[in-house]
Amino acid sequence: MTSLLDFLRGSQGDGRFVPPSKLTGRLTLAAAAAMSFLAVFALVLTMAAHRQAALWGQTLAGTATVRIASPHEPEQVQAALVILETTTGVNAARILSEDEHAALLAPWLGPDLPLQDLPLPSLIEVELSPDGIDTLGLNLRLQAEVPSATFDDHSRWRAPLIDAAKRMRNLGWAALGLTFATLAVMVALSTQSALASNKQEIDVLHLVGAEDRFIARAFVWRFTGRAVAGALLGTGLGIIATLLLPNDPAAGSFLTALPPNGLGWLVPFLVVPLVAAVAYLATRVTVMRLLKETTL
Amino acid sequence: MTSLLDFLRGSQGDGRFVPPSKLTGRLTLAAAAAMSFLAVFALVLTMAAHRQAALWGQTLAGTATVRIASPHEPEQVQAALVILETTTGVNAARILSEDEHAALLAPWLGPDLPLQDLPLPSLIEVELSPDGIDTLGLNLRLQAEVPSATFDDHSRWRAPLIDAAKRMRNLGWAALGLTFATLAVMVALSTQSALASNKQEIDVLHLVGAEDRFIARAFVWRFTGRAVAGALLGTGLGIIATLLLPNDPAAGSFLTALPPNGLGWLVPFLVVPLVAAVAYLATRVTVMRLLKETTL
Amino acid sequence: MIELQNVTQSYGGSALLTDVSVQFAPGSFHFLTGPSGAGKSTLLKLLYGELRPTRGHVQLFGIASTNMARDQLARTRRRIGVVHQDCRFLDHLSLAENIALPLQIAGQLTPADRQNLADLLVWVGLAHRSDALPAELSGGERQRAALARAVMIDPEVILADEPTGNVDWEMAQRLLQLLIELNKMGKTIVLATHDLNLIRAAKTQVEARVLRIRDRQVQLAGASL
Amino acid sequence: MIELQNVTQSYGGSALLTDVSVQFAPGSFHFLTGPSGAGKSTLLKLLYGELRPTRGHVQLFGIASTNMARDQLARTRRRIGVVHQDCRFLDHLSLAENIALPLQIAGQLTPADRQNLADLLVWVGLAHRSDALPAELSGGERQRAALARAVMIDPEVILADEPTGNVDWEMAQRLLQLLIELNKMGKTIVLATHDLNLIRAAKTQVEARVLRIRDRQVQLAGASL
Ligand SMILES: Nc1ncnc2c1ncn2[C@@H]1O[C@H](COP(=O)(O)OP(=O)(O)OP(=O)(O)O)[C@@H](O)[C@H]1O
Ligand SMILES: Nc1ncnc2c1ncn2[C@@H]1O[C@H](COP(=O)(O)OP(=O)(O)OP(=O)(O)O)[C@@H](O)[C@H]1O
Ligand SMILES: [Mg+2]
Ligand SMILES: [Mg+2]
Repeated sequence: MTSLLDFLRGSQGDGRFVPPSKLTGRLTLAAAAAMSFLAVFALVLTMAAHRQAALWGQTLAGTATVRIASPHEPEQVQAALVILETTTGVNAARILSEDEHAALLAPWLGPDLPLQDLPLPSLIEVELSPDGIDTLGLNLRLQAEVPSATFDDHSRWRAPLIDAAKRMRNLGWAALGLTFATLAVMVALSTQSALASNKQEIDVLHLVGAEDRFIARAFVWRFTGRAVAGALLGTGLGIIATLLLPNDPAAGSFLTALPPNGLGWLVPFLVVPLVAAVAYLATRVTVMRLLKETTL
Repeated sequence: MTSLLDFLRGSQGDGRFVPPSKLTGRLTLAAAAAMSFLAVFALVLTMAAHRQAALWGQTLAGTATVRIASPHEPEQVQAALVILETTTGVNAARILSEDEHAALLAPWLGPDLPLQDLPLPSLIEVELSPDGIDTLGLNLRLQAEVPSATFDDHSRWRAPLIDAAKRMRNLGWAALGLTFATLAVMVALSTQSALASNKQEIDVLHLVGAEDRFIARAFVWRFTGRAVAGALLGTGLGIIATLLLPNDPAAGSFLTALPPNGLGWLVPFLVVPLVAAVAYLATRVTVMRLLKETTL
Repeated sequence: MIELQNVTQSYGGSALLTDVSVQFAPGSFHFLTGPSGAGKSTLLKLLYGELRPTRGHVQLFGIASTNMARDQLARTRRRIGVVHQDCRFLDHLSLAENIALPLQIAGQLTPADRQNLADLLVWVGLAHRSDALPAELSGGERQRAALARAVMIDPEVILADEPTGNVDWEMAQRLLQLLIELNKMGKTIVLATHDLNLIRAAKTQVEARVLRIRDRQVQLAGASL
Repeated sequence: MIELQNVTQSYGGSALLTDVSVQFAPGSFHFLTGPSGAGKSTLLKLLYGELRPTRGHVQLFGIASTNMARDQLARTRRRIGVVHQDCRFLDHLSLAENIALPLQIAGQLTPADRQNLADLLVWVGLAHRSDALPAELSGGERQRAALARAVMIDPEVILADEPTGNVDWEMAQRLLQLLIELNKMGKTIVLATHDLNLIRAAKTQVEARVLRIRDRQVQLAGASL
């Protein structure tokens, strides 16, 4: 623990030759924290969008219907069932019971309609595997053996939601990409600028015989430490904010919970090594540039 | 134009006493630009979420159905129509034609069903005003005068999408709030830190007889100018990024276009005065604090 | 004009100056001397208000510096030209601009001011460097520039802290000549220096008093010089 | 040891030094003088590699500075103690830490080093200020601290740029004494100064050569001093 604190304070290595946080130094910490916070938030939302898209895709893409127009011909229904069961991509197929049928039609027909008296088509509910199904092949086979059967994969209903889910996912990635790009830019810039305000110290160290490596090491550790501290702070706050997000969508609703689940919780912590890497590179490049600038 | 450029360069007023952009000075510009970019993006997405939510709400909340279970009783249907037409909150009511009825039922019954032979209920499509409707009152009146009529506002279908839309809107606001908060923090911090690296200049000015007001003005203009330039840059980039977003959802789909429409385009520009205000305040407060710190 | 009344000054630890009272009358010429670290710069800082006395009062043109608001102090500084021991400039402005800075802050540069500036640069031997940035000047050139800046605003009092420490003897005499001329025009001069030769040279031309800081007191040095 | 071979040096404009050749032999004691702005600091910067000559060569311990990589130059600096005209320190470290800085960079501080440090601080009269931050030092104290830092690494060559400009005559002699002792121990000393009295005082104790920069040349000053 002490050595971690030492590391964060930069006292490891040659950190004591680096002036302690000035106003400009605190900027690195604050920038890393603020940007990590946003990044965690964007990450959590993108993950939720992904799960949401998956949920919508599953719920809707997972089922299809086969309608057999000629009523009261059980052998046709059976033939269709056999075909379905031998089709790759079909997990299960099941004839809809009359009650289920009635429930489906209730909004349009009312609950009291005597369905048994109607020449209603039979419906088979098909559960699809996530790998998809060869719709064309299935249609051809059905047409050959059960001409009165129609396969309906609900795509007409599914399309807009699938679209919405896809777009949500894409926007999530775009926002995430932008946030991370801004994160990298801000951490790099704030590190650079904090470092630039230590130009005098760099010059003095060089004048009294410090090699470039020595100077770079002293500053790189200190600034990377500050950025990591900021990233930890920001990530922590981001996770707290995530926990405050609505967590319990109504059971059976179309919405997933927003916070990640299980191992998903580990993903936001990826922000920390990212920030560390950006800060490390930014410091190194800037120190080296500042050193090259001095003719001394 | 020249005076705008002058303003941005800060040469207006007493800006020439402020050193030109050092590495730390450019930070203000870059931070303002990066954060404005993110803010514009968040703003555009939130606006789109709002329109999306409105669209979903409208499409689904705008219609309801009255089902009259006793078929072939036109006077009942007429009575229901009269009631609907005198109900506040109802924009229009219209008996569904047989073709429309058939289209509605096709997925479950097949296109070939002889509907006229069926004892189907009559359906009245009701267009609701956005102000909502007193569902309980309407139900009571219908029950009294047309007992076989049932009012169905589709809420069972609507709920999850309304939920999703509401959540999207809320998340949009949350993300927007966070982005703006980070924007303010980053602009304030980077301005502060850039300013802190000008401490020597502030001291010199004070030593040769400049009053606090004079010094503050010189720096405030310069730094506000830099932040505004950054905000303009970032907003411009953000708007370009917005234009690159998918613009044309399939006609009739559930999705709105992402970029704002009409006057909505003006909203992202609100980021600029916001950044200006934050930079102005941050510079003023920091200069004054730095001035107070010097005993000189 | 400027007066120390029972001033005690300490930086936290033991006092550097104890119960010091000195008066700098209008038109007087004072040298300030004493070993390094005795408190010469500290005394000068009290005289232009960079420091406020720990105890006692420093009257600047009749007002105690302790009672002055910051802006009032800033305006008072326009009547006092100061040469700091570490000459600080605005590093992004040229030498000429830096020298004109106090005037610019107080108002506008008149053509007469520009002529004065040119003459002054010639006198201190910096005419050929007038476009150089402060960082490009030699140590002695910086000191001369600082003196020029202090003189430029036509102040009533000139406080110079070791203004000849980095220049050769000839140039030092030239700078002294400038200060003596200004003193003859009625300006009050206080000059902190280690250079006893300079003090001797001045004494032949002007009635100068030599103050020595010793044992936390300011004493008038007698004929020993 | 250090040698200028046909060095011409200019800062963009006209040359400050033209075709200068000087040798600084091991154990020699050189004074460097000349009017302010002549190029004394420039010459010293050439000698420790802060500047590289526009034309010609500067040999540092047998290697031309133009051929040295930055890190090699940094290591060479550990053999050269420099007192800069504007004494720069690490403002967040105490005076004692600043003086020990070059040693710490080169390796570890031995107990002997600590004793040397304490003795040195007493000699330059800064023992009571050893915990002060550089910003809290007087002008003369900074110069003495810079000299102490230059001496601390036990260098083969000591280059001092106007190390007595801000100290009183007594202290100046004390500092000169320190340099003379070091010279007697075999160290090469180059001291830029305007103070002819200091040069005269040294000449009574040590065989010093006086170099004068005039007309862009480095000349050996004769008996005129
Ligand atoms: N970086 C620079 N760029 C341009 N000119 C410079 C630069 N550094 C020094 N000079 C000029 O070169 C000349 C010599 O400077 P240098 O510092 O060597 O003088 P010096 O002999 O040490 O003078 P002093 O006794 O005043 O310290 C001066 O006129 C100075 O203005
Ligand atoms: N800000 C400060 N904090 C603490 N001590 C200080 C501060 N400024 C000066 N001192 C100490 O006060 C003493 C007097 O400093 P001052 O600068 O007045 O000396 P001086 O007479 O001008 O010396 P010099 O001739 O070397 O310039 C010194 O010992 C110095 O270390
Ligand atoms: Mg002093
Ligand atoms: Mg010099």
